[in-house]
Amino acid sequence: MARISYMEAARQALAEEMRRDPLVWAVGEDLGRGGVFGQYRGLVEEFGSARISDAPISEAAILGASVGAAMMGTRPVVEMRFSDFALCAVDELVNQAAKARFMFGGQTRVPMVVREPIGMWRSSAAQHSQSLESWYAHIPGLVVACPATPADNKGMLKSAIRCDDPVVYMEHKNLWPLEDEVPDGEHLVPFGVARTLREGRDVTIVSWSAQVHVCARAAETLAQHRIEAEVIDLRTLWPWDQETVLASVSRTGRLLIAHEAVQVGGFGAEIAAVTAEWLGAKVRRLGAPRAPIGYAPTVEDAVRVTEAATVAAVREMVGR
Amino acid sequence: MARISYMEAARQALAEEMRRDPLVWAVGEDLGRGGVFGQYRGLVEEFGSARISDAPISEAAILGASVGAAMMGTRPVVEMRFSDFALCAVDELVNQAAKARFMFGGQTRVPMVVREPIGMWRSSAAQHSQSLESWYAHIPGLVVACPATPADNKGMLKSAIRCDDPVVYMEHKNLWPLEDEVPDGEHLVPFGVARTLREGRDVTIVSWSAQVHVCARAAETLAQHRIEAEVIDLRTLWPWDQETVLASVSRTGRLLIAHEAVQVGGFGAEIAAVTAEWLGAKVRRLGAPRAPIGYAPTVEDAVRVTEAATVAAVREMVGR
Amino acid sequence: MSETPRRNIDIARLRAHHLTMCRIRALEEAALRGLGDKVVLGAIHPSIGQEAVAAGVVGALRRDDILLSTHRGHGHTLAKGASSEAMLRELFGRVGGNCGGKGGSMHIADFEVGMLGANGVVGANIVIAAGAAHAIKLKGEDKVVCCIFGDGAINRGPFLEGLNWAAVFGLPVLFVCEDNGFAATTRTASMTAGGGPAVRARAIGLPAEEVDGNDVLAVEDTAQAMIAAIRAGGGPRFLHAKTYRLTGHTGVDTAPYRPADEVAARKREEPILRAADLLRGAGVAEAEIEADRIAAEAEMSAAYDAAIAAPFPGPEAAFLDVQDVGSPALGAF
Amino acid sequence: MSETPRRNIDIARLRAHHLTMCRIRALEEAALRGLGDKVVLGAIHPSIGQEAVAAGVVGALRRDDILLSTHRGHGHTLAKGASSEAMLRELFGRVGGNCGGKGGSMHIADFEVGMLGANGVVGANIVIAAGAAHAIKLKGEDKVVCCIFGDGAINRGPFLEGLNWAAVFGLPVLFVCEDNGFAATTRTASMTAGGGPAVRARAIGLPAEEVDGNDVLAVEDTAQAMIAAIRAGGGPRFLHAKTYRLTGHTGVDTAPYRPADEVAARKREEPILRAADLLRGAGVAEAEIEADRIAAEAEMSAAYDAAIAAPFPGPEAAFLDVQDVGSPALGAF
Ligand SMILES: Cc1ncc(C[n+]2csc(CCOP(=O)(O)OP(=O)(O)O)c2C)c(N)n1
Ligand SMILES: Cc1ncc(C[n+]2csc(CCOP(=O)(O)OP(=O)(O)O)c2C)c(N)n1
Ligand SMILES: [Mg+2]
Ligand SMILES: [Mg+2]
Repeated sequence: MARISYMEAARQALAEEMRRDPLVWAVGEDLGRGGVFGQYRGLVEEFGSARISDAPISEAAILGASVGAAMMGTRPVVEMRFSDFALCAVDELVNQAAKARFMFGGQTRVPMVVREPIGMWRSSAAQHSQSLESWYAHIPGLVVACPATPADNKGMLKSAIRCDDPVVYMEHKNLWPLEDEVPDGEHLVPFGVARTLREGRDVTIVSWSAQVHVCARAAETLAQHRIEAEVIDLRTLWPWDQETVLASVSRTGRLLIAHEAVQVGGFGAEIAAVTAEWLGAKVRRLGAPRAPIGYAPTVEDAVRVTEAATVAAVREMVGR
Repeated sequence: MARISYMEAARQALAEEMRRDPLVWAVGEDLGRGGVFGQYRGLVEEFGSARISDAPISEAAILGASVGAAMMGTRPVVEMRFSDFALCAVDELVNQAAKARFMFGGQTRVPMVVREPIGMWRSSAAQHSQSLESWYAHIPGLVVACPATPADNKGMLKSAIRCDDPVVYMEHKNLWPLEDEVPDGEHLVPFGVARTLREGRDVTIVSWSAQVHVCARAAETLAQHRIEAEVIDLRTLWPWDQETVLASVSRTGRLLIAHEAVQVGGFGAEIAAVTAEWLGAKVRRLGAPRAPIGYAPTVEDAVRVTEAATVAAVREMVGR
Repeated sequence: MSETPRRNIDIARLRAHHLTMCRIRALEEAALRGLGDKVVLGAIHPSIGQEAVAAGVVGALRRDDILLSTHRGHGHTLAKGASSEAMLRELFGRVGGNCGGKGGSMHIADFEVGMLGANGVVGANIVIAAGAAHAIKLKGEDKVVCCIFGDGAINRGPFLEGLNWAAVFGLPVLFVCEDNGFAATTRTASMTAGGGPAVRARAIGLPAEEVDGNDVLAVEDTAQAMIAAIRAGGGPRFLHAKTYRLTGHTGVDTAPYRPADEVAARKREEPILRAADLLRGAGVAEAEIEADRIAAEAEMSAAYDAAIAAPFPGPEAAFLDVQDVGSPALGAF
Repeated sequence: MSETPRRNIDIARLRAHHLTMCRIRALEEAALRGLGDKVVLGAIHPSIGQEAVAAGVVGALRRDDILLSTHRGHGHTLAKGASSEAMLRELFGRVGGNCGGKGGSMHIADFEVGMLGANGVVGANIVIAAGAAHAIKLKGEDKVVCCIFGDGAINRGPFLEGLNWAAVFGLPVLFVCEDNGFAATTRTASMTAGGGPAVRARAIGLPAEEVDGNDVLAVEDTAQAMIAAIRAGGGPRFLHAKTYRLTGHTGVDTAPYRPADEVAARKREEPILRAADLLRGAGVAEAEIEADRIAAEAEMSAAYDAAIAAPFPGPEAAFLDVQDVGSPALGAF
């Protein structure tokens, strides 16, 4: 076990996979100087500029060229910088990458990882803060991963690179500096297997990405109110671990889903709906109001799903 | 009352609004020859090519230029041809049109209508058949309209053109020839008010767009099984008429939501979640499997939400 | 244009092109028949009148070279070596179609022969082609990628982004603008500013040439020289081939937006007639020329009958080849 | 570049530009101070060294003309007439900021003075600007739209689509490529193929010129002539202004990716020094030149103090100005 940051975990994952497989390469703006957040630091020195490739500011080409390169047998890791800029390449991701295998009747595959950092990050305002993971969960052909910890950012990025499906890989910008233990040696985290970070009998709290940490803190607080919350980190939204969630809710009888994304049409709705369909359990969601994210901290904070809101929602559900 | 087609209703709506307001104009590929489906037929003759404007195959410019033109006080009606091609202009719609008013602190508005025909339409396959309405319902700043009838396509398009918010206006391609009565004179349908097309006490069925007609037929069939279904056409997904839906489900105790879009992450999840949260009622969704839409009729039909499936789902819920 | 100065003609080569063009023509006539017979289900975009671009450009490619096409891609696909029966099966949505009936005309593809797909989104393949070439360069192979697109596509962002990408990375790709004068019902010239496709390409740093796209030998010659330069490591090239779409935009478009005499005049310059004239001029017997047409029609007629007898895929095909992880075939929906 | 031949200088005009440039410089230095003081909250992109583009181009616009800018838009915005205090309030996220504190640096805008916004998405404003000009043409007004973007933006699809749009519809818009040599940490030349911005623009049919972007009078002269042609109905024009970014990409970027001597050399050519030299050469007293700098700094220092004293918006601002129908302010979420 080594204690490393969420960013360093991803850097190591990519380096290990690039050493293992010469067909893995990364492409995006500024990668040669370490990438916009430093998550590619040192890699061009080891792998050269053909495999850690700079790119023009051409999101459609970055993503679209990677589709072609993936169909031709390489395994591109595509850096979109902010998930917001990936909106400049939606045709390439949704009409092309996600559908090529199907519409060509299985003649090809598109093994690519599209890194789209999400989330609010120090007053970045409406065009640099979005969390649109539910969009991609709605698109057949795509895998959607949202790691919450350094260990998962290592193990899931490695799994994503080895996956033969296009993976939308959403790191949370606020987690870059987060440090934690990461297993030594080959560490792979499978998709579709949730992580139960805390057990509890009163309520199930499901979340992913940075919001998991808010929920974990809320669970601490709830414990002081003698409410034992089970906290589940979903890790991947597609596939998502229905089994773990439904089993937990069967025990607790109550489900709260919390995510940073806008509540209306967020992926919490899918989980709530499935749970209601299968168990008829009490469900409740916490997501952002349907408003863009503002610059001023007061405005930004107004759409944040907080620990206090999480605690309050659970207490109301449990009735104490 | 005149009996006209869904397509003709929209044509009339646009013509009436263009006569009423000289700042309304339409832009898109091939409009000068009536548009790809004929929905602009005859309009260039009346309004000239500056107001019924052709466009290059430049989806980003069609949408982005309309944002600029809307900010400068005109009211563009933007034709995207197939909602699938609107994926070439997502930055312009989601990062720009939807957010400009907010991020500029209310200094501007973006009154535009983005017409994005949706749905399966005679073996059009994976890139010409999508229904992505739930995406736009998730985006703050946008209004999402999905008319199901000629009368609504007239009254809602007129409301959309008069709306000061950007409206994603999704006509269903299969409905173009559908004929029905449309009220004479000024006919405006407000947003956020659902239409109950059939009353019933046993189950509430909520739907929108072409799927409404499937549900209506299913309700007929169900009546033969002595099941009285209340069928609600939501008309707009944002805002959506929670009041009507929740009131109906309070009476029936059961809710089925049916839509043509992929079920996972579809807007049905939102409605199911809200209903479960507020009423704890039995909910069930019917949407497409999470698969792209194929060309062969057998493959296409395999992902269709059918009348039979609707009937079966309701019978299972009701238990008879 | 029929006054093109006579060259020393390689008769065998021209004959082969003539046959290819006849096969494309016959395939698309069969497809149109299938539309009338309601066995072609979705939209089709015929390339009748444009066959010299397919025959000439693809004739200059090696079999292991890569081709990407457009919604109007039947000719390119057939020329690259796809089976006509598999193509008609695909258009009819049947088992044994190139895409198992799941793609149809707009997504026709045959990866076996290096044909990486038509595309339903105008211009989308330009960046994908650049990426295919990027992979070739990364792997150190000597294949060339050829991407054909229409004159309408040069107004889409990916045209700029894809050409710049190919030039910046020095990739082995030939971009071919198949200019038929129209984007659906719109005269492309009315919506395109500046000096045209080749001028735009040059401004992005690609050597570019214009060619009479109805002259199959001229197309092949020019493409051949460019492909040789590309294969030698010279980076991307751009070919602007001018032709004319003799049919409507789709199989059901009667194209009332253009005068009949324009179409009639263009019909006299169509590439199969011109190739036949050249063959005749070079002394090839009328019967031999006619034999190409007859062989092509016989092939397509047989392919039609075989395709129409093929079954539709079962509904389970709807859930196959979506994805490995979280596949709907595993009930994950 | 300092050997530019001396012209007959309009001293008053140059003096005005000098003051504008000093004000921009002082504003951005105040913003950087705010970053250090942690009162500027999000990223800022200083335009230090590029002030002549803002002063020259905007100097050629009428007050009712329209301006669109980039993420590096403080200078453009101030030159167009926005209040420095309102701008600092915006950067500090306060009430009374141009966008009520909801936009910050990357979305700074002042519609009162025709400044339709910075943009956080590179290149996005190019199509929006074309559309603003489209509206002007539809309404028959004689305003001109000016859209400034960076050299990195010319590789994005909207560059092609927006320029073609403006040319096809003959719209009153001046596109200005403010070329500072970099796109973030990347030398733009390394990722841009072909002859550069002006060559690309000409290929799309726009008359284009290059200008020394550190020479404020040259910038203004060229822009003025182009704007006159545009206002006369001549359609869009393109101006390529070459300058240099003296700071890092953002307020926190130390730009280790470029040699110190390169920066030092470029510093000697920076536009404020050059304007001051010209003024000196034209006989303006040192004290007067110095007075501009002092006035600018005094203005920004006062603005800083006022802005820092302003309150943050209340949380309810998060729900205002989202939309009319289904507004979250109505509890509709
Ligand atoms: C991005 C996009 N916009 C619009 C369309 C609709 N469309 C299909 S073909 C076509 C015309 C294309 O013209 P061109 O590129 O010249 O090819 P051609 O059809 O002439 O072969 C259009 C507008 C589309 N498929 N994709
Ligand atoms: C579409 C998009 N891609 C990437 C970015 C990240 N980004 C912000 S500024 C910048 C560099 C822009 O370079 P240029 O256009 O030359 O403007 P400059 O910063 O030099 O003024 C990049 C890549 C972005 N904001 N938008
Ligand atoms: Mg064409
Ligand atoms: Mg720059």
